[in-house]
Amino acid sequence: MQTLNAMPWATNFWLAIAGLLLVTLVAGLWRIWRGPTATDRMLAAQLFGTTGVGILLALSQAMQQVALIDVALVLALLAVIAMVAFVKRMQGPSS
Amino acid sequence: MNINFWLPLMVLATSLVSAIVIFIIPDERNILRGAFNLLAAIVKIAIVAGMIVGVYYQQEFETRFTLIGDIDFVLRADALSLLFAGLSSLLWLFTTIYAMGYLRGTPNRSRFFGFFSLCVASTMGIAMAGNLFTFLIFFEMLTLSTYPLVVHKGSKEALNSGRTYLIYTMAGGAVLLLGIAWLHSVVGAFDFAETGVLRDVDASFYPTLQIIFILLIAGLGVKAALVPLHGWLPKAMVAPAPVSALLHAVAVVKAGAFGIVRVIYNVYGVEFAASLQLLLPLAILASITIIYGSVQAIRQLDLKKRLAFSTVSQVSYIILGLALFGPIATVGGLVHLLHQGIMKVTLFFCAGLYAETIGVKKIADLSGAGQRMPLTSAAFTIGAFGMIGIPPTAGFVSKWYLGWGAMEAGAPWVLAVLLTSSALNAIYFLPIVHKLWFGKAPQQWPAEHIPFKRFETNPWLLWPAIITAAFSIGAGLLAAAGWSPLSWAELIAVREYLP
Amino acid sequence: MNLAFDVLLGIALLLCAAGVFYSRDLFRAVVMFIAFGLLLALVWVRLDAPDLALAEAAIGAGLTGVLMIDAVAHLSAKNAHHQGAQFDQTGARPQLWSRILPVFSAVIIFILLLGAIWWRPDAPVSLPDLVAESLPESGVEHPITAVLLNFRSYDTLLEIAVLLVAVVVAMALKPDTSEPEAGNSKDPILHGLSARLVPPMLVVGVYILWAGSYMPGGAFQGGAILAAALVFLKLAGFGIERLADSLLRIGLALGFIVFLTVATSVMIGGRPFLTYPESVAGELIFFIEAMLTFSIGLILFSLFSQAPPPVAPTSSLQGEQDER
Amino acid sequence: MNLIPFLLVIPLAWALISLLLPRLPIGPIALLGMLVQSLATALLWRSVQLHGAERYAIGDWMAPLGITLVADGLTVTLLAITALIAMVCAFYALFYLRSHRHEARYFWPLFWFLLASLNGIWLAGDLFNLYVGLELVTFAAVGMVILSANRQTLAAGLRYLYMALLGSIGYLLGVALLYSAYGTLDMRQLAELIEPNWTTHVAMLSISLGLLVKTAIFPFHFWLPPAHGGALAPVSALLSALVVKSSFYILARLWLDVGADVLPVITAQGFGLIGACAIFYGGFKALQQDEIKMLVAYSTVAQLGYLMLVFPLAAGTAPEHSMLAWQGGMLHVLAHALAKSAMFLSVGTLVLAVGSKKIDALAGISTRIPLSLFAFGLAGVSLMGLPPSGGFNAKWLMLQSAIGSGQWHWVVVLSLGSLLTATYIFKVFRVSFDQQAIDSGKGLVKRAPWGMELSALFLAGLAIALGFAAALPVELLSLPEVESSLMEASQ
Repeated sequence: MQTLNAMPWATNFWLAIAGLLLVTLVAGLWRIWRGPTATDRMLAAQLFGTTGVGILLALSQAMQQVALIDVALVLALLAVIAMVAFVKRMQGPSS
Repeated sequence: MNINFWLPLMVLATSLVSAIVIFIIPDERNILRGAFNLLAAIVKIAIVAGMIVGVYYQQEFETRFTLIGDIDFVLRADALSLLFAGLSSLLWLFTTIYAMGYLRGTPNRSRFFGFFSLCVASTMGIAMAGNLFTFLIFFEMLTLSTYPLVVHKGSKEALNSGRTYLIYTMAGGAVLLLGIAWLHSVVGAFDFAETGVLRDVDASFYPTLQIIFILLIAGLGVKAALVPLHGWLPKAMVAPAPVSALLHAVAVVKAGAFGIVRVIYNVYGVEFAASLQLLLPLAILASITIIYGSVQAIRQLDLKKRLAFSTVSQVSYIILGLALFGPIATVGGLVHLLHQGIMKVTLFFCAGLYAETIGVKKIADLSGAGQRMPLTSAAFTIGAFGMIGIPPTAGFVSKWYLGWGAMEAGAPWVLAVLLTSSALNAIYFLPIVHKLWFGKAPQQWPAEHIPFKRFETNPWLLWPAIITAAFSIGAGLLAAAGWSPLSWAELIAVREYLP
Repeated sequence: MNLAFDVLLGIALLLCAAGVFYSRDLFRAVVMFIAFGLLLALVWVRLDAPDLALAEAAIGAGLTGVLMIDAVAHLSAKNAHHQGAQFDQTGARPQLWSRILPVFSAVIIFILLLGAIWWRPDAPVSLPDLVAESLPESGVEHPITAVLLNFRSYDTLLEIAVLLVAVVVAMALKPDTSEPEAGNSKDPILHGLSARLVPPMLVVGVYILWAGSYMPGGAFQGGAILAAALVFLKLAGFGIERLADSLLRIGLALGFIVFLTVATSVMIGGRPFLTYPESVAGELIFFIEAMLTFSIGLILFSLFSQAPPPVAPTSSLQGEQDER
Repeated sequence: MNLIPFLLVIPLAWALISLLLPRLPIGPIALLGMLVQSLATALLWRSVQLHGAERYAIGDWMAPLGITLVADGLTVTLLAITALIAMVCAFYALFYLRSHRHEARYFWPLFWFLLASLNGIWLAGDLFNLYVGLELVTFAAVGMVILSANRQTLAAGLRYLYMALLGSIGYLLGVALLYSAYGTLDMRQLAELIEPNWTTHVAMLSISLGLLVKTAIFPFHFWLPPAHGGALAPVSALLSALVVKSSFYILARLWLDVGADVLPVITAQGFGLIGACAIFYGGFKALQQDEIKMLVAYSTVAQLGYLMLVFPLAAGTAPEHSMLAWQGGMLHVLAHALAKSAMFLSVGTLVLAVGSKKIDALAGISTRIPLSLFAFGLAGVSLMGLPPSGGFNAKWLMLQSAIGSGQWHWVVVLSLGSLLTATYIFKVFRVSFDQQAIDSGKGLVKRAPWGMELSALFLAGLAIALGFAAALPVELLSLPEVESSLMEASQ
């Protein structure tokens, strides 16, 4: 398995970045709960997607796992689909 | 694997196969069904007769194969089983003839005769079962195959009686199963054997064996209508007359009594049972049943109901005879198994005849029926005399031996029971007889169904009654003959007491 | 730092789960669930299971979210027909016990499990070591793929059967006569978006399949991405669900057919069931995986597309939501 | 050539045929497949009977790396009963599905997948493989329940699905714990390694609860009656006869092969207690039903309770009583499978003939559709545990075990349970003998296809015949010594 070389301090650094992003994610959770409109919630979910990509990339550095980049890639590509479904199904054809 | 292996199975098969065939025959094909049914009955009688001769000359008839583990399925013809099998196969023939006449023109005949045959098949199985396990199989099969007969009319009353019947008999079956399973776990698998098989059991098991005995008798006592387990019997009177005849004389009640015989003689052994102090309570219970049944019979105004309580009383004579612990009483009990069957079947045939011909069901309405139906009434009178025990009927023979046996066994109180019972029998039968012959006939019978030219009623119904009545006199008159039921019962008693 | 991150992640996950569970508004619960899926993928990452993270990301982002949004749309469309029916009122107000009981049992289960893990004996057999030992004979380099497609390929075969059964059931539930989706006009924005997004999705799907033989990835993840691409196309208004029925069935079953055929035909050489000849094991596994990817993609997509589309997208949902 | 994989390959292949070639007459083809399947099963049975148990390493990977299939006496017995009942159900379905066109198209693929998964479970020697098998069983079974796709069956099917998935989670959790503690999923290796400790207990508890949910043991039974009562007749038969037994089988295997020594006796008594509750609760509910299929379905709930009595009778008792209990339990599995499938098939015919699911609608049918009613009755005899029948032999063995080990409370349960069964069986008969209903013109019936009546009668006859031939399976079951010595030799 391929690994990235990193110093111990780098591990902590990337973990801190990931943690920070995770905090914004928890903040996004509050927006999902609070709403008030469905669109607010959906947009918060989109934020999750983007932030998730960031966290994954940071973790891939921290944990020295190349495979996580693939996960991030997949997440980035597919995150849009839920949004499309939301637009198509919930908003009606006219909007 | 010779003919002796197959014969017991064939006895069973004659009625089992005929049951299946009859189920398939359409309702309208009366003649085909009747011919087949009678043929099967005659073949069965022939086989049983053959085996009776064989057993007399010490032949062995046994069908055996393993069911599960150490448990075998055993059909065996010994003297005792042939006593019962002979009675059943003989009466099957007459009851079938009677039922064919009785049910003419009513719906669901194929169903009726199918289950009727099944019922007889079960009875045959009970008679020839070689161990308790096999006995149980047919005992439960009997419960199931009689239910459709009890509810045959399909009326609300019949369905309710059917339910009562099931509650009693299924619960009895469960208790019996419990007893058998327990016994099996104490002593393992065993076959019925003359003079019993439990004598060698370790003494520490004696209390257990006593409890098991109570379970077995309770389970069997339901069918034998021992007080207080008799409640289903009067209710089941709603069934058609041939069914009542079957229930009381041939199959159900007798199966219970026969089972008790098996348990006392071939499982525990009469001496061992006596040493466990099991017989005296049983004798007392039987006596109570005898008196109670007679007293109840007096109170009944309906003819069939009175006959039903008379059965409750009479069947316990058999049990009383066994419980007295003595060869003479044994002979009396065993022979009563047969005599009671013949006499009671006669009485039920006649009760059915009265109901069908002139629409009389209440005893009060029977006045003068002897003039309208002399042959029927004669048969009834013979049956009634037999029940009371007036010589020279078969009933006299049984009661004589029972009384003699009681004296021999040192239980004179039984004599008092017998006398009381006979008096009570007379009280509830003689008025009927008196009414029949000396009562004043009404202008109009309640419902005169069948005007017949040559006979007083439908000959299909009449002949069986007359023949069985003749049997009940014959069995009394010729009791000393070598081939009479009495001699056969003596044979059994000798083998039991003098191994 | 590691611990801090994990604790935070755990708390976020629990919050999300609670949000799904206690939300009486269905749509909110669905969005919470999408977020939950993402966090779960992160948890798998932290548990050193990138294969699972990949699968969770592909399924969670591409399929379950869409499926649930679709379901909510179904419900709201259905409820819109009944006057006064509230969108989020699926029943009476939940009883107190029905809220407390799950928490209570969760706590008990948690305690039991904690004990079970705390006092866990050391495994006398180490399967990962055995896998590593036998890896050279398996035909692939990635241990997970070796387990799934070789050591325990029988399990995988049956799992594919499970998927196939699921899609058969979905087909059985579809009414014989289903109308084409209403309002299926091709949206220019979506059309353009799909032209840019679908090709990279397909490429990534194939890449993930290919990567499976030496690193995290494989048929299931690849298939999930493929399915997501198909779902996207359907949402964008391409009528791809109207494949000929028999063709679709063959496509759905292709992976399973190939898998079963290979599994059985190796027995001709006297080998046990599912024993690949060592010389061609790698090639056979890749071939099977490729077919499986294709079929899994179709199966997952079919599970989505077999459902009839919502009757009429409602704006009542929007209005009702805005009132809060 | 070893037959074991073919027991899986044949149904899977036929599943594909029925799925991909729906235009072919897949019903008759299925019957052909069942013949092939039965032949393979019979050959395997014979081989095990002659040579003892067989183990089969899939992919030539030895456990714990690979998955091992095991064919011992119990396995081949269950394989045989599965093939037998499935064949009769398939035959029945040929006639039955004529009136269900839409369902017929998807019935056969699901039927074959179900068969494959059941065979997979009987053969599995690996805990995770069992999980996969359970999943396949669940999906195929749920699919078959909701085939007719009306509101009731959908609701019942979904509830079934959720409960089954819940059960799966419990099972999987336990398996994961066992794996992490002992490093293997192979049941035989696990049996050697397992020790009584907290992890083992939690794992076994979790597994047991999961499997109890899937087996619909009281108080987790509530999903079963609507699912089994609402499905098509051949589906109900397969579900009640075989599917619920699959999870019980795993539970029994785990206790018999793996956990017999590590589990406290109190657990076994607890299992017996819920079994007793199931017997009485299921019986009373069956008595209250006014739809005949629901009556039969609740009867399944009750009958499954008897299976749970095996645990207290077998755990912590003397070896001979333990053996009797296992034999009785397994015989009960067989007897109930035959009787209940016969019952559902005959009820299906009756419902089709009178055009109503109500018990009252059966008034006076005793002479109209006698064969089906007779089949119902014979099956009832076995369920009531009356002799001679498979059900009786099972009850007898259990009674022997209970009396022998002095556990009188289970004797009482066994006895009363049979009486309760009799009450609800005869509830149907009582109605069928109602002559007044015939006279009043009710109970007009259509003719039932002969094939349907015959199928039910055949299975019911087998349930009775098992009363005479019980020695055959019981002897196969009681060959553990032969099995283990052969297994050692093959290593």
